[in-house]
Amino acid sequence: MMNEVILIVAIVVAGVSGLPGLLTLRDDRSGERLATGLITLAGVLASVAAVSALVAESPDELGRAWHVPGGRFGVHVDALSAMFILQIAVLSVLGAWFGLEYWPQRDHPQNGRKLRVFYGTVTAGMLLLVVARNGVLFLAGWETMALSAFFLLSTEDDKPIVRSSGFFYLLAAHAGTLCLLAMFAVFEVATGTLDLDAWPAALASPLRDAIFVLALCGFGLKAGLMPLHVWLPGAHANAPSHVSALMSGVLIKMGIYGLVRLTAACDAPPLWWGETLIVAGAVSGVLGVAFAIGQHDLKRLLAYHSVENIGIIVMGLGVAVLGRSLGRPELVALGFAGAMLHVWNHGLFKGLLFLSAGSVLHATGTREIDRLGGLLRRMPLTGLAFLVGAVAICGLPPLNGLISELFVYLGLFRTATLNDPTWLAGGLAAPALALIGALAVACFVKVFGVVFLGQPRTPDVSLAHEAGPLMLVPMALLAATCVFIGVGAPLVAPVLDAAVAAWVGTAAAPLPTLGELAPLLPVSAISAVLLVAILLAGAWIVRASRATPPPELGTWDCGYASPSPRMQYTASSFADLIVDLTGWVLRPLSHVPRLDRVFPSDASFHSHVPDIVLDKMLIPAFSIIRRIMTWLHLIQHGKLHIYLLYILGIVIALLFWWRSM
Amino acid sequence: MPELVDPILVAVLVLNFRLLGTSRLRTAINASAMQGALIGLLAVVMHGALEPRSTFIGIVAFIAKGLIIPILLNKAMSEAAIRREIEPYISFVTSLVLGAVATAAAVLFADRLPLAPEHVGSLLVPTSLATVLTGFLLMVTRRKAITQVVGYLVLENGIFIMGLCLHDAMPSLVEVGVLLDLVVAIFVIGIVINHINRDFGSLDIARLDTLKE
Amino acid sequence: MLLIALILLPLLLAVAAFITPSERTRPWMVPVGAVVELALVVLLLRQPGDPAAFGGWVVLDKLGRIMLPLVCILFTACAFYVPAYLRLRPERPNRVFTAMLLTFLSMMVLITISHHMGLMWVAIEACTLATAPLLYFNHNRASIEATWKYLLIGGVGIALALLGSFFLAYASLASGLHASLLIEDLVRDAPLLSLPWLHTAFIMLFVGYGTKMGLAPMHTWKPDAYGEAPGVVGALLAGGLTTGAFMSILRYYQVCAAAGEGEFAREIMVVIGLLSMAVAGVFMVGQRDYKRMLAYSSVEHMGILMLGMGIGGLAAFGALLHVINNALTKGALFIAAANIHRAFGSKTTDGVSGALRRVPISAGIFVAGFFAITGSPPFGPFLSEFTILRGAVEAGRYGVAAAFLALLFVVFVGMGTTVLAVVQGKTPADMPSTGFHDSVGTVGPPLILLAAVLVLGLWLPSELETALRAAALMVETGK
Amino acid sequence: MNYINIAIHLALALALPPLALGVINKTKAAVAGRLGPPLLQPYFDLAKLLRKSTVISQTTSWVFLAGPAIGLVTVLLASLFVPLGGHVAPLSFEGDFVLFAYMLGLGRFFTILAALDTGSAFEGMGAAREATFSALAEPALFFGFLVLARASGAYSLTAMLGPTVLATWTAAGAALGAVVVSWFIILLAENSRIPFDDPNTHLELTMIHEVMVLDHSGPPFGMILYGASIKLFLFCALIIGLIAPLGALDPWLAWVAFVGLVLVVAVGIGLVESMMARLRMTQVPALLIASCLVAAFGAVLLVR
Repeated sequence: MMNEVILIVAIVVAGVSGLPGLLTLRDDRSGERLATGLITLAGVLASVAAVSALVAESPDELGRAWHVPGGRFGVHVDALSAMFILQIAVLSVLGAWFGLEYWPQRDHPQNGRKLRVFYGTVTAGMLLLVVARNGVLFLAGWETMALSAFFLLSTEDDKPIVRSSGFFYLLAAHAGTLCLLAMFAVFEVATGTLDLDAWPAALASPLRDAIFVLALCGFGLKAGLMPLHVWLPGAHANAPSHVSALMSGVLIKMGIYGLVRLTAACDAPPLWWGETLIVAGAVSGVLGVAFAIGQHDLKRLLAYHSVENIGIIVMGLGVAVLGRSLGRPELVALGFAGAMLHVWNHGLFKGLLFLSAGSVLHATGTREIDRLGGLLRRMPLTGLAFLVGAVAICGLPPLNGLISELFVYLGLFRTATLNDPTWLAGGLAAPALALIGALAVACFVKVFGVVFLGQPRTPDVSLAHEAGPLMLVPMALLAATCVFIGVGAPLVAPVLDAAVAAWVGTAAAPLPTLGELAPLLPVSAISAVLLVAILLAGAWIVRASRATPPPELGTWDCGYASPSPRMQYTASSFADLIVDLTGWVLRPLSHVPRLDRVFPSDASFHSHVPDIVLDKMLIPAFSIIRRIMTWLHLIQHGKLHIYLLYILGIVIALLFWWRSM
Repeated sequence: MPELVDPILVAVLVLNFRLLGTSRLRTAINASAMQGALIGLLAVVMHGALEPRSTFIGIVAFIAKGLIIPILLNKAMSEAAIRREIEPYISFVTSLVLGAVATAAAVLFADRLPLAPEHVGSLLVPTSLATVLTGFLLMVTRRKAITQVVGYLVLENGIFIMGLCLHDAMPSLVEVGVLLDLVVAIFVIGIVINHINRDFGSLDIARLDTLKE
Repeated sequence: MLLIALILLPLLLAVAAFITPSERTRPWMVPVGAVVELALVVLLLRQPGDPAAFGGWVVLDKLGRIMLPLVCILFTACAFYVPAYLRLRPERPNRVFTAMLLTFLSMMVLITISHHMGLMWVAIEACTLATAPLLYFNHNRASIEATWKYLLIGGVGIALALLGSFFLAYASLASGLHASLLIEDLVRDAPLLSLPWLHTAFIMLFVGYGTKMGLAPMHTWKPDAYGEAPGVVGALLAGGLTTGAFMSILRYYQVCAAAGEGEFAREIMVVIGLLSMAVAGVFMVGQRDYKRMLAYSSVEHMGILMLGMGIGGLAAFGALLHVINNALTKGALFIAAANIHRAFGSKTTDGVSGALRRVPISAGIFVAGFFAITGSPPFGPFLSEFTILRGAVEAGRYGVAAAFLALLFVVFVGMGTTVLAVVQGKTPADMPSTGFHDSVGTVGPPLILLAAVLVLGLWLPSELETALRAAALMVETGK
Repeated sequence: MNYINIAIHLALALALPPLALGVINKTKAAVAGRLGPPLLQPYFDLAKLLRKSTVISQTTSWVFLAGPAIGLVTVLLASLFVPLGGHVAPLSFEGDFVLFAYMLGLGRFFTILAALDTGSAFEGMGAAREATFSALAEPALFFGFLVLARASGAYSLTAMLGPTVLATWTAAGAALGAVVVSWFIILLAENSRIPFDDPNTHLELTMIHEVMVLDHSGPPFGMILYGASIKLFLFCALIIGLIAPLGALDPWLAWVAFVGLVLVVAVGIGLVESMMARLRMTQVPALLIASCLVAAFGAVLLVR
């Protein structure tokens, strides 16, 4: 009971954290400091509640009557909610501290206070969402989060691109909410109540497939599964960076939380549930990373990677659901542990990447990676943070990405060795995951190489300066956590076991612990050895570079007459091979200059990869519908006597309809 | 004197066609006034002179529909200084034919409805429906604002005829309320008409379609 | 006794307002009248049972116990906005405006408590006539045309309703009963009514009062009327008059249900409800005038009320709850829209941008109202629309539920485009400032209305819930 | 007993690889009718490079030197997972094939970064090609692991390439054959052998690996060459594990047979290189995708 009370206090504190700021003057710093302090307090309280729930799970929930049709104020912190609460707390606190320097009140008098108000409400919405045990409370938390995220997104609403991407986000969020409304309505028909404890009964009723499909659409829209990801790139690219970190790290995980809570209650889900999740995950993963490679905007690229990582998480979840329908506990343990750990990992390294991208944007003022270059010399610490994030997101050893992908790999390989028909889904998904990993390496090598290495391509970089301590400390903390999870995997295993147990529920057979299933000790040993080796290599580099005389020559360029930094490989040239290979799905657009005059005049080349679902399918469809509707406006033509004819017409129509009855 | 009911109703039907045929505003207004007066008379005749309530209603209706409203309309017309209904949306002949079709439809529809014993033979319900449809026709096909108001009046007359059958359902207070509303409505419409005339320069409905999507 | 006072008091005040010479003190009579009226209503509500007057013509029954306070609360909120608004419009004489407002209040009250169908008809007709001068307050070509259309279409609608009432009365006459238009008599001998008359009567009444409600396809007057009227008049119409018309249709539905023909009525309601939402959706996409957009939003929500009532059971309770939520939210939205119109001098999205920067509180209310009216938690309309959806799914009408959600999304797209274009962005230089700023008078009332909607979204008082369920039961089963 | 095996494993992994390179060059020379460089030439090159001084470009940062260092470290660690000559690998646990692949991935990550750090168009070209082609090779590798896992029912390299391989040859030889073909193509691609990339050409339009290391010199360049040779050796070991199940022989005999087989495979690679010319750059993805499909076909074969 105590956990719930602490958490409710945390929700309230987070919710009001931005309000005192409203009363202060436009450029007074006390408002933002107070807001960050309150958010930190809320984060600490929430973490305390989560950790104590993980340690000693209290079965009873805090239930109060809530006088709303179908509503009940039921709040319960169990291991599953605790996993998500910790992540929300960590990222919102670090994001708030980052925001102190990244979005100071004096530089943004117009929207600084608005940002902090809604930063608090989005955190409160998420915290409420993950512990709500009643449909109406869940929807209240869900929509508070969705609307506050919209206002956060459109902070700089004087830019048209921000307004349009904000509006796409709002439409997707609203469509998602409508799907959830339908799901809860069908849920209530199946179980007679709107309390989420009645999930098992709902998932045993004949309506369970309808509930699953509606939930998949509603939660998929928020999580950003491939065909439903349309709002994600625009939203994350145009939001302030610490908001993008919060959204990409945590907000889209609320969709995953929904799917997790849905599948938690089902003892023997139909086979096609698990397979749909695996296939959806694989498609989202591969297409997500393929689209990411084609991007030239730093934050859009990271946003597409969120789609890819959500794909991996959903693949893990699919394996777990498949395990439950086939009655294979090791699949359940591996798949779900992989999914939950990747939820945490992605929150950490995606948050780190977005914060470092924010510091680059803060320093250079542009997100266009083809205009940057050679930033490592001017911003060494941000560069290092981005590198750690990049290595982690590609799932390369010694960092945390590898551990969760290892679980998913083992899960997929174990499904592949079954001899009933499901092996194909698992079998094809494993090489797809390998393709995702390799393409991620290609993509992040491109980004790090083009942005941080080589020579500066445009003067934008010359005024770049290293970020201040308030921005570097959150990044350092995130990087340290990534390394800690990478090397200390066995320490994390018990928490994952608790989560798996909570997910399966007490009724199921005792599950094998992760230690037996996955090689945690050898992996962490190797990661430690690798880490030591890298540190030694670092020491050797420092000694070697100090020993050799300072270089005074540039790179040998075959004696070219007048080399310029713009001759370096840019993002589009680096990704050209892969974009051509996947051209049939990416449909890249490139503006190639036509050289038709004798003497060469200056020409410009521009290429970009439009989002296939949004730019090729939704926008044309919407414009056609819009044209039909504006044509239909003719029936309001302003002629009074025709209006009267409408009234006469409807009376006669109803009379005839009555006669036909 | 119930036997007088049917001739009056026939007269009302004839007036309907008179309204549909005429192109001059003054004739239209007078015809609708006459129709109103006839209906007032009908109220008195229907339940016998000795019935106090219905005669009172009849007299009030006679005064309201026969005198007050035509005066208001004529005043509005004179201010607008127009005499003749310009070419309506459909020619007068077609509107007469449509009027006939409407009356036939009204009669057909009326005899499908079971009537109370005292009204079985009478023309009350068909005439009421026919007059309502004629009112609709006038409002839909004419282009002049005042003709549309006349159409509205004819519509009200039709409904009033229907009201007469329900002698005791409508207490006299409510009946007077209905008539009062009608008079005030025409009064307000009169004011609106001369404002239209002042702002739009003419009462042609075709000008009145600036508000559209 | 109280009932008679309720009706006559505002009329007296209207006459007093018409007589008082000073342009400055007259507007204050409207809030005074409203507060006194509210006090009387509170006293009346405390009386148990169904207080009656005029020999049973005027009775406060279960349905009245919901509609009467709602109308008075909405009118009081709008009344406190009127003085501030009229101070902004010194060039317009407000003698007729204030008088007609008070008459409007009196007639609205009469509608909610009249039990004689003829009397209710007279009240609605009087309301229509009282609204005409309110619509014509701006005295320009557009408002005269809007008034003309409002009067004529409304007139034809009301005439049809009168014909319908006569048909209903004749239904009892045709089966040899004593014809009467009192709701108690109609309900008592409903099973014996002759069916053809009853059906024809219901169709005519539904179309007649549907015209006053603004259901499609009889909605054509609404965008012109609400688009040209001052915001506060739009609020009163969208929240008050449409609610009154809805109540009258409920009366006749009650008679149909008592006569066992509820299924027939519900079928019409569902069809017309969905048609109204569809028409509203079509017209909101690509709509550039935000006042006309609010008018179409009103058409949509009337459709939702009809849909809820048509589905019945839980959805009927949802519909009645939605009447309250819709009226209050529409009040806030219309007044906020009026403030934005005052601040920018233009009603279309080309003439207005960045309202959040110029009139932050009004624009804030406008956005919050938009999220409320499109059914986002934590606001009231979410609960009622969710209840209607639950009712639809429970009744097994999955097709209707799916259409309901799809149309809600289309409306959200249309409305979102307009509202966000008005509210977001930077105000370009070519939009001159009209010197209007948020003041307590212009912003207080909508804030109170929005706060009420937020409270209704978070906590539904138990006695309100029981009153709503009782009213829904009364309408559904005729008892 | 296994301490000795581990010692031999490490000794072989560290000493043998340059010899394999020497054998390949000698085979190519012999087929071309030339005398060719001595067998131990790679050892001499490494010794020479360790003594030379390093020249670093002005544009580079610490990443330039990190590339070779991490490249070598990762390949050495990766060698711990591969079972040589049917013996148990020093480190074998469930899922070590994932670690093996991702360890090589980390090495490739930093090598490409080092190439991009020089800031010249040539290294950029090489880096882009390396990233693309390795991305296409990865799925083929994992299809191979899938086939082995399904055949052996185990999830560690030692168990996969262990005793069950003989049984699988008899049961579903075609599947394993497909994997061998696919892995041999992957070997040629990953180690920049002829059909994909010419190790001793210097024409930047055609190079992949050579152009990435264009700017390196001194000991770092030595590390790169040594790392590349070990990587080649590891891939040969994988293929040997597939084609010749040495688990059944007596341990000492197995070690000798293994060394012989490595040289045989080296000769094989030399023959392939002399017979084929380098493919056009646009053809390379097609070949890699073909190898991936062959491995996938192997997996489907197993199901039937």
